[in-house]
Amino acid sequence: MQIALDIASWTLLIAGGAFVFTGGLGALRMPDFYTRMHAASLTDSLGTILVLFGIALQAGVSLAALKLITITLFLLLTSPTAAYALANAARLSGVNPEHVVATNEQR
Amino acid sequence: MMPIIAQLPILQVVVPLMAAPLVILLRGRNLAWFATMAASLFAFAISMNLANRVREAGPVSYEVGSWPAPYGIELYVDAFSALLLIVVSGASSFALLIARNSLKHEVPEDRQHLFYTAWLLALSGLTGILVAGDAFNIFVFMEISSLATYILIAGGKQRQALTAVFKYLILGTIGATFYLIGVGLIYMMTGTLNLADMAARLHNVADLKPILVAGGFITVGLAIKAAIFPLHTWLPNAYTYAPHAVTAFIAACSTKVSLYVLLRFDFFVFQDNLPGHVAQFTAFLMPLAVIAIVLASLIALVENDLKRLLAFSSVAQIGYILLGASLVSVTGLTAGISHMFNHALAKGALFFAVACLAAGGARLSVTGLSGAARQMPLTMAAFVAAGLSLIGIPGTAGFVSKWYLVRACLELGPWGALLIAPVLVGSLIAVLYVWRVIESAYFASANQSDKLTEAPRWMLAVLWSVVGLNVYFGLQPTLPLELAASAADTLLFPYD
Amino acid sequence: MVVLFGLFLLTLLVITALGIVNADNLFAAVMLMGIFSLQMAAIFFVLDAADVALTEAAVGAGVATMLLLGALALTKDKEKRRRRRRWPAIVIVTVTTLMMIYATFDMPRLGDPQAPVHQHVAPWYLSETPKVIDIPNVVTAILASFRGYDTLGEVFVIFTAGVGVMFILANGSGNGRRTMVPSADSTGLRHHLVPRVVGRLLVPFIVLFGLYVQFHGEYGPGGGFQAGALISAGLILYALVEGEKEALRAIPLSVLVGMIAFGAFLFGAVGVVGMLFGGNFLDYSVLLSNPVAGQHLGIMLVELGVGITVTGVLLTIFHTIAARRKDH
Amino acid sequence: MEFFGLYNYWVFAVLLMIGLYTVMSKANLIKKLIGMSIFQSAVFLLYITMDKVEGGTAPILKPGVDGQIYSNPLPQVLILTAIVVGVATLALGLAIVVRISESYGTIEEDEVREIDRE
Repeated sequence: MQIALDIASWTLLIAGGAFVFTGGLGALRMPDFYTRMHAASLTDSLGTILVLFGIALQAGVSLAALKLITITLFLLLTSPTAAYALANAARLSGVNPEHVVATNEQR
Repeated sequence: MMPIIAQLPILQVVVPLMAAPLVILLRGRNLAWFATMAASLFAFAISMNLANRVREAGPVSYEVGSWPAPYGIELYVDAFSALLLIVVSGASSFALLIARNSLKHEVPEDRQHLFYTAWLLALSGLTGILVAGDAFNIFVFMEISSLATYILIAGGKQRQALTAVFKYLILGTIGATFYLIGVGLIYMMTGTLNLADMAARLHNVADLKPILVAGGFITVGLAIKAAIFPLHTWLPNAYTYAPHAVTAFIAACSTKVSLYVLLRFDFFVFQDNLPGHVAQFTAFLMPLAVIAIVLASLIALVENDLKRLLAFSSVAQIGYILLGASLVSVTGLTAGISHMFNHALAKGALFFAVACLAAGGARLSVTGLSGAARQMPLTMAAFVAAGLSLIGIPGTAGFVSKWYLVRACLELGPWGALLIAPVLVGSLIAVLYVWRVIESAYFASANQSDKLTEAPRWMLAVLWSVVGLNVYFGLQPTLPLELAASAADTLLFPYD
Repeated sequence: MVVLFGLFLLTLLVITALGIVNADNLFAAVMLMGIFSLQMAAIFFVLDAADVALTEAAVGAGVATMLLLGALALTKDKEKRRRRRRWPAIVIVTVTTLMMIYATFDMPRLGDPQAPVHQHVAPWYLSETPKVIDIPNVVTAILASFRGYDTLGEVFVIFTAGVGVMFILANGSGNGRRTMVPSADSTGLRHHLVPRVVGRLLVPFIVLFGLYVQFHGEYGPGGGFQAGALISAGLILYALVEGEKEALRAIPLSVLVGMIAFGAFLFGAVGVVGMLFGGNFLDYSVLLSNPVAGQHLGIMLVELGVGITVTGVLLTIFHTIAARRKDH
Repeated sequence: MEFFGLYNYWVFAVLLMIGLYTVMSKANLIKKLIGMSIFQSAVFLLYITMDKVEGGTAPILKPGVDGQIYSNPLPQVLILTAIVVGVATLALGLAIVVRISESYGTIEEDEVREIDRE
């Protein structure tokens, strides 16, 4: 039973790590603000939650696991909102996506 | 009920400290001023009482929270801190008397209660440093007094006050952080923060590298806070653009408290523990003191702005104090410490005179003062008397410490004679720049454009009482000299 | 294990610091400063300093970033790139760095149990706390009781910062008695629907967590400062989401100034009461008949005073900066 | 093993100097304040590196377990104070920078000096 738990948590941790890495890579490589922000928000929401679940499995049934679950819920609520607020603020302050599309054709 | 006498060291700090949250709530006409004045006078009474107890019963120590010394925080008041406690609380009380009138057109009415809260915090910060016997506690109260002093200086009317206080904030914080690094390195090697305990445990680690670097950091950090010569660049602007009452208060005591911490660390903690300690003083700090005396006085000579002139003269006077301390002899230290007291009196009186001149509408520059003596005879007469005390004319407070300084130099033999030169040159230049003001005020023709009126009677009374003190302590200097001598004794021979 | 973590995080820290120095866009520098503080908090946690990690995260990353952003909102956030002769700064910096590196060779290694720091004062604290104060978190015991005088000084440092910001930034126009009435358009993020809904949902939980940290200080990492930072962060989120007018209606400025004064006064008063009961200043054992219970009461009251003052000061600073924005 | 033991102190020295360099060479007043807070954060690192004991945990006493090694609590208490002092200085500095920016119109040190000289 313990081994199964360990394997599960390790797979979750590695998956979470992979998502965080791809998010970071995406934020670096994407051409303009919105695509980059999309990649970064991917890290926030999915990557962190997988890692947290992985650790919760490690901790087994205990107060620590409960705390980790509540942190995950908190993150589930806040990171998408933050991404939304950021995009909305960017949109209001005049960063418009059409402009970028045009330059792609010329390349 | 523990006898109140035993609680004096902590009351010295707690009274102004606890008054601050009350004063912030008082928005009445000058209710805030009365509360601040009461707290400052109470602190002055406590410091006089403490000085008597220290004179009779020797150093007083007090354990905060009744925890034994190296584990809890210990307060330690000896002759040196008692003397400076009198200087700090006295300067605060007199400057508050002047502030009552001079602040009317400098700080808007609706923010005066905040100004007086900051004043109380500065006072409790300075007294907190003086009674503290714990290295980290000194850092905490140093931060309180520095932050409060930045607020007081930022109260100045002109916009240059803001740039001046920003520079002072940056340099002051770097100085305090250097001090913190020095204390951290010593704590790393000795494991304790209590000054007495630290001095005892420093023997077996004294020659290790971190202790030497810690000594360097503490000396440089406190040199910035005490405006010792190359690191004094923040002082002229800070004194010039601060409100007049604030300039008088910080000129009289704030740099001297940092000098107190430097001397406390160098003599009490590093005394015979650090190899080559004497060399550190003579080789490193004495040349700085000599340059400070000569160069700062020369700059003061060519300065036109009156407050900036007095600010540079303060840098020179700090050079005198440091010169006295760097002779590492009982007379030298007595001269240095008593000069802290006497310079506070002389420079305080001068800045009070400046406040009176400003209240009378005079333009605060040497050229602007031309002919001011005819319209403001009493203020200018007090300015001249205070100037004499600054120069050190016999019969005034300034003379006493300069006389001891010369005697200390003579004790050093042939080398000492060489040191008398800068002392005399400094005093000579002081005569010149005070003369420049006198000449412009008394003999130059008054330009009809500005109509000067004599300063309000209340401010003149305070000004003349401080000038009177100058003369009194010139003729009858037993109190400061006795405290300075026993302070020098405890610093040089702390263990017997 | 600790060394490996430390190595990786510390190198990251230096890289972030270099990033901050070279960032021309001040907004980017402030964000990097937040990341710098969080890495600092991670390092502190790896080095077994749980309380300090919580404080560095809450106060260092949260409050400092909020202050910097507030200041940037009122000034320009572009730094002028210029060529300046930099060699004097570089010379001084390299000389001091070499002096520092020279000093590190006699220093005890990381985690060396024989280091003098662990021999003299620390063991006494670890052995005495269960007997005299009997609370699990030794850091809070030292902070509030053994070295309570330091913390009193610290509360008055925060108090001075509050007084300073109010004094320097209080707009001269209105007279101080009238609370600063924010102008009409202070509607916060009204038209941002999603953040408003989520914000309104989260604010109570943040404040609840802040209160938990406040009263949990004796048993685990926590205490007045962290709690103050958390509660004020929650209320500032409320102000951002609902708008200045609502926030000032919820906690008017006069109440905030009252909180600042009350918190600092409470801390001092506990000390003075100890003095009246015959002990020295800040001696909690005399507060109650049973000394250990007295210590508990003293520490709890003192931490409460700290929490109230820190919350009051941080909210006042935020409202002063926000009000300032409307006038200019 | 020599290198790892002292790495913390070297990072402390480097961060200290990055902060000092920023304060000295950057003209923007807010960048100076940021440099100053890096300078102060370096000192926190110096103190907290002292408190680690090999195999020790955070100084929260667990009643049951005895023979548990704890890290040194004292530097943590000192640094709690230092962090608050750092933020208080930052708040005051920023308030002054805001006033300077309003009365001078700029927060670049040399431009402010020019305006003063007129």
